[in-house]
Amino acid sequence: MKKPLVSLLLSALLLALCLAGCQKTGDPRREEGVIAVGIGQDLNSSLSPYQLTTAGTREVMFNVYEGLYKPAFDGSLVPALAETVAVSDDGLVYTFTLRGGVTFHNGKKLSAADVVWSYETCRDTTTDANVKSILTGTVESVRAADDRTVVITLKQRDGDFLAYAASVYIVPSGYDKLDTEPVGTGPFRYVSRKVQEEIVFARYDSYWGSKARLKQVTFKVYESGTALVMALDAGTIDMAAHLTGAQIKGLSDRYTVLEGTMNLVQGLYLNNRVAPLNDVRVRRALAYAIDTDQMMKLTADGRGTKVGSAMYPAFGKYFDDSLTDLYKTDAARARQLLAEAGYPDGFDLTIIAPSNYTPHVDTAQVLAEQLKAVGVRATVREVEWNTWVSDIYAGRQFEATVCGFDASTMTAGAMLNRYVSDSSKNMCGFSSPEYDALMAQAASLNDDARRTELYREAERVLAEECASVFLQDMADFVAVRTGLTGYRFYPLYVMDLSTVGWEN
Amino acid sequence: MRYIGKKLLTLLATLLAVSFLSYAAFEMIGDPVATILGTNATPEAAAQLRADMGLDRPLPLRYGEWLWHFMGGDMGTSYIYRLPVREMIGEKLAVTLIMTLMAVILTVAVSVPAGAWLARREGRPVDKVFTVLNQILMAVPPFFVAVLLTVVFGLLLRVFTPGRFVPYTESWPLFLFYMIFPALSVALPRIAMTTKMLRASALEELGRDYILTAYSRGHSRRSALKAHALKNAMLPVVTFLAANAAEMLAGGIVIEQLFSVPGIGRLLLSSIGTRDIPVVEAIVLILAVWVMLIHLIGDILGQILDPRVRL
Amino acid sequence: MAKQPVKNKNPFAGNWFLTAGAAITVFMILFTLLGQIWTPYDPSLPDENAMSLAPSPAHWFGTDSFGRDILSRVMNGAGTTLLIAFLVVLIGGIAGVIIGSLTGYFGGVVDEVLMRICDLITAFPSILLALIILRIMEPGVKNVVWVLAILFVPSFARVVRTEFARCRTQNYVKLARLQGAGPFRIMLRHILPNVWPVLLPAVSIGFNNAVLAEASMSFLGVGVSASEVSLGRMLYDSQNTILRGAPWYALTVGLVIVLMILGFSLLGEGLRQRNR
Amino acid sequence: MDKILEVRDLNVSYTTEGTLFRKKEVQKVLKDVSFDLYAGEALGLVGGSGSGKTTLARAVLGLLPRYEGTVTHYTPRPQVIFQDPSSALNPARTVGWIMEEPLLIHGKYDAPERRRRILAMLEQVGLSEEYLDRHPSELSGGQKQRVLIAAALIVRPRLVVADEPVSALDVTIQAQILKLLAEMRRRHGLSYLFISHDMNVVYQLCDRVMVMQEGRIVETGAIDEIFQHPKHPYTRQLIEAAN
Repeated sequence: MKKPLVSLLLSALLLALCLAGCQKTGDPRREEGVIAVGIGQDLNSSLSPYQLTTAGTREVMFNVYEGLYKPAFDGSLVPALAETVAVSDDGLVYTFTLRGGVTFHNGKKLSAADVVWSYETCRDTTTDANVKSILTGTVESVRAADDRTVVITLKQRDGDFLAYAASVYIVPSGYDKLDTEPVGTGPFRYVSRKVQEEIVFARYDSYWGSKARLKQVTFKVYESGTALVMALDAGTIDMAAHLTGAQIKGLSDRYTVLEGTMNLVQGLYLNNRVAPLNDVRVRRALAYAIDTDQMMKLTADGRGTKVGSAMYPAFGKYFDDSLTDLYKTDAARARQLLAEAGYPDGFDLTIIAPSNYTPHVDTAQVLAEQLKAVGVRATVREVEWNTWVSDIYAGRQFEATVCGFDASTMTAGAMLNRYVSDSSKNMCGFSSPEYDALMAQAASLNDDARRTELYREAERVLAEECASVFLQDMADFVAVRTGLTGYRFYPLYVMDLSTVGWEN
Repeated sequence: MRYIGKKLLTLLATLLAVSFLSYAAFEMIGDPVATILGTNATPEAAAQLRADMGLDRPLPLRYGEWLWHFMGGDMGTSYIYRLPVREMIGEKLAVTLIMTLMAVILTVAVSVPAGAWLARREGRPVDKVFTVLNQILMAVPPFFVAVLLTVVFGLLLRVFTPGRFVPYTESWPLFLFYMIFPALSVALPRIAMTTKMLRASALEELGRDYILTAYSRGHSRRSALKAHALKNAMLPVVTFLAANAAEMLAGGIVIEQLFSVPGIGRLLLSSIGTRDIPVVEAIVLILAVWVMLIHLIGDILGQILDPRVRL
Repeated sequence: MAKQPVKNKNPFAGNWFLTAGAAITVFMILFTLLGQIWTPYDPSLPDENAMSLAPSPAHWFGTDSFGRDILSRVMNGAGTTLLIAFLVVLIGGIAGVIIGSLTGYFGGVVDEVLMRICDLITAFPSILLALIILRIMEPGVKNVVWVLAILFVPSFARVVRTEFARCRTQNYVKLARLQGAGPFRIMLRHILPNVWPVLLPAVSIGFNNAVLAEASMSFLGVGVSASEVSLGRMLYDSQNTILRGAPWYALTVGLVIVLMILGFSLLGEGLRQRNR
Repeated sequence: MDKILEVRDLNVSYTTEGTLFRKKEVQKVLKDVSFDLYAGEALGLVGGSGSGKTTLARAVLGLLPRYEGTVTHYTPRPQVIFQDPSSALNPARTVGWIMEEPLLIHGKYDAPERRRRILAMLEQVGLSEEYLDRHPSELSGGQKQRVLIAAALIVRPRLVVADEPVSALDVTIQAQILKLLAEMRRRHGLSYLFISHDMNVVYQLCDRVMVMQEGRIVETGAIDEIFQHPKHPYTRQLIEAAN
């Protein structure tokens, strides 16, 4: 009868395929200067420089796009497409002279007209509210004095303007395929992509600065944590960033693990509009009840850096370490504050965490247990990312949520503006006249030392008023195949691969 | 013929209903604006973007427009990736279809001989052992099977490197090789079920009187089974496989994630997450057509194999 | 008088499946019930000095990355999973019986419409349905129950429909109609008692699939949320520790799930053999 | 005697649904059938298999979805006794339940009254009280038929349609059931429409008989008249086959 014959044929086919697949794949990558980088989320957004909302896309596209200035790995701003800048005494007129010999990935030479077009397109289409308010509110005009000089005039002084200049990426004027085939001036140029599979960059050989060490980088997408770990164990990928404590434990010695910070402030953000969280004593009670050290030990083997306010250490001068232990864990003090505020036997609290960020979900579970110890009946509810952004972040329908806020530009405002009472990004609904005054004063000054002092003062108000319970800047583990050197951590959420290469 | 006509008509009507319901679903679970803007969302920016994308227009209008384009073959552009939907879906659909097909072939190739073999040995110890094994195999969640397969064949025996996927555009043999394990993870619980079912229906057929007459004409139990019983025993299996092929597709999403296979299931899951309506609509419709066609083929096959079955 | 065949009082005799199935299921139910009132440790209390311990006399199933005792969590979590499976089968079953009986008994337009709705449900991606319900209702156990219940209706409906269609042609139904019984009385008092034997295996298979589905939904992140621990959720949490030096987490949870499902499926198989 | 059933120009045809392989066909099963049935009378209906006997019975009982012509009953609730008793008894229910159900449907009697009537009827058909909680699967063919008869008569029908009631039973039991049917007729003044393919059975029970061939009544007459002087060749054929 036909049946057994068919199955015989099939098993023979399977056997043949097994042999075909078994030959050991050699390791050509090292010789050709090619690496594969594992990323946990596809670049699921347009690749246009002005639509880079998801952090995962922003960190990768850092290798393709550049602005007039560029952040260096120590957080300072260095000249990029602009060779020099002259700022008028009243701080309102910035004159940039463009660097000579710079070309875009499609070979077109950089000119002032490209800069003007880029600024106008950015002003009209950017999805980043901060940048948009600067380009529409603060910037008066952007014009090309001549082919290699761009003059930007401001309506009012802004000490941080250079940092914003770094975040407006320059693209060839009139180029309309930015969404799908990006063209920039960076050390790597975009080659190709397959949705949910991989994105391929190649070294841009006529880059104006020091060329990238690698010939080609392929970012491989692994949406499942287990799949990423299996790829690491099997050696399919050479590098992977943002790994959790659990994922690096027991990693084979084929990789070395570098530890940096995620450059964000993870916190239990409280909705100050909602009772009982509108009472500062209740918020302080929560801060006293929470033991960040125990939480960090449980979720990341104790790694990560504690913070006391809405600023993370990599910001350098703005970070005030003295606030870190303002609320030393003290359950008795927490109970007493709760009693004072009229909640002797605690209250119900729902902590919401975005389900696609496991570290935030883990933290929320640990915090819930710690709060139960002082009588606050906390439960954790997970919410899908899209729902978190629209209902919680924008909709503000929450009591407490665990998430992390990062800075898209190297400006103190990027972290502190959201607590100004009338700011459209004020998720927590925190409002303190003293805080608003300090922030307004700092923004208007040009003297950097005085501004830094005002920002630190503002952070102290946030800590003392306990706008939210600020926890940590989480540890960021990067596994790099041994022999691959040069990876450097930035204070921003970026993955600079231009300095990475194989040891010879 | 009228019967087929009627069936096709209901199929079309249900397809339309499915496409409209999934389109309307997005009224409830939100639109892509939140994903696009992310934490930079401000109420004004959100309203502006919604207007630019035409999402503020009434639902029936948008659905009608989408359907009209879709009929014309234009699947529209992804709200999130800004790529033409047809381009994104093409290869992924092929990958998932091939994986499901391999799973079906594996199921038939293994369970038909196994079922028949067990039917012949009914009651013997080996039959008891396999029946228990079958029950256990049916009880194991598919993604658990996937992880175990990867650990055993991938990490321990190093037969394949986990996390690697070779597109068929690159090399067919390697592609098929890497697809064996995901297909096996999808197929394993089905193999157990189909074997059990085939064994049961084969036994039933063996009990029928036309087999007794076959014995009297000198057939041994083995040849009787081969000549007559198996063909009739195949009927329930065919309809079972038809229903299962559709289910295998849905089960595949989890497997695709674990084996990082860029299939249609993964894209559907992530597109729903980012509320990428055009992509979801196209996939939902294609999957619905697939499910319906399979049921239709199952019905027709059922009728050909056994005219007594009146549907 | 003619001889009366004595009813086989002990249904278990010789029916190996039924005994094994019943034994495992009863054990699992006791294991779960105990878990709701007493567990060796507090299932949700993290302990930083006992993180990711291997199974030991102190912790039979070991501890998870938060130092929580896995055995306690499994005993407690099994309750949620069983509750979900029970509610899903109950709601899905009742709706399935109603739809099945209507379509099976009346046929014609009613049959056509309701069966098309069932096709609709099977064709509709379950993930989309999950998200819709996640948005409308309070998420967590309730949400998972509603999604799965709706998804399970077609399977029950189809089984009941074929049975009702078969019974409708029997003479005792014609007799009842002649005696003046209305259609609903016939469905409820005459046909339904004959459908139970077919429904029981379907119910046990339903339990089996509900436990599997709950695990897959948690796996895709639309299932039970963090505070309401369930077996599916634990398997989801355990997945990245499988290769990271803590395989016992996934294996123990996997074992309990397999045992629970095995119990139901053996019971189902035993019941089906008993009616033949 | 007053008329209790009138059938005029009854025509029934089956159309088989066209499928993938066969085109639609129309088959005429009953052609211009007319007859009357009077109170207390046992009218036999004889014919070979496929002659349309059962279709006529179903038409009389109103179980046919479509037919032309008229069927007029002058008495309430005619009852039926089917050929295959096992499919006519609800396998999931006990004999007691099966007997009580018709009484419940009419809802005229309270519990003790119902029980009394059930026991009385059981006794009449020769079954004892212990059969009440037995399931049909525990009864023999003859016992099942007795329960069916009891269930049919408990609602005091005037007309009973018996469709080959004994042909599924072995010979010894057949005689007992026929004796029981005759006794029930005498005791309750029943009228029968008795359908069979066996002339002997009809002879034992019926006063008048109709002979049916291919859906048409070819001859009608008193039982003795038909037996002594069969006019229609088909009738002669049936009589010779019987003895």
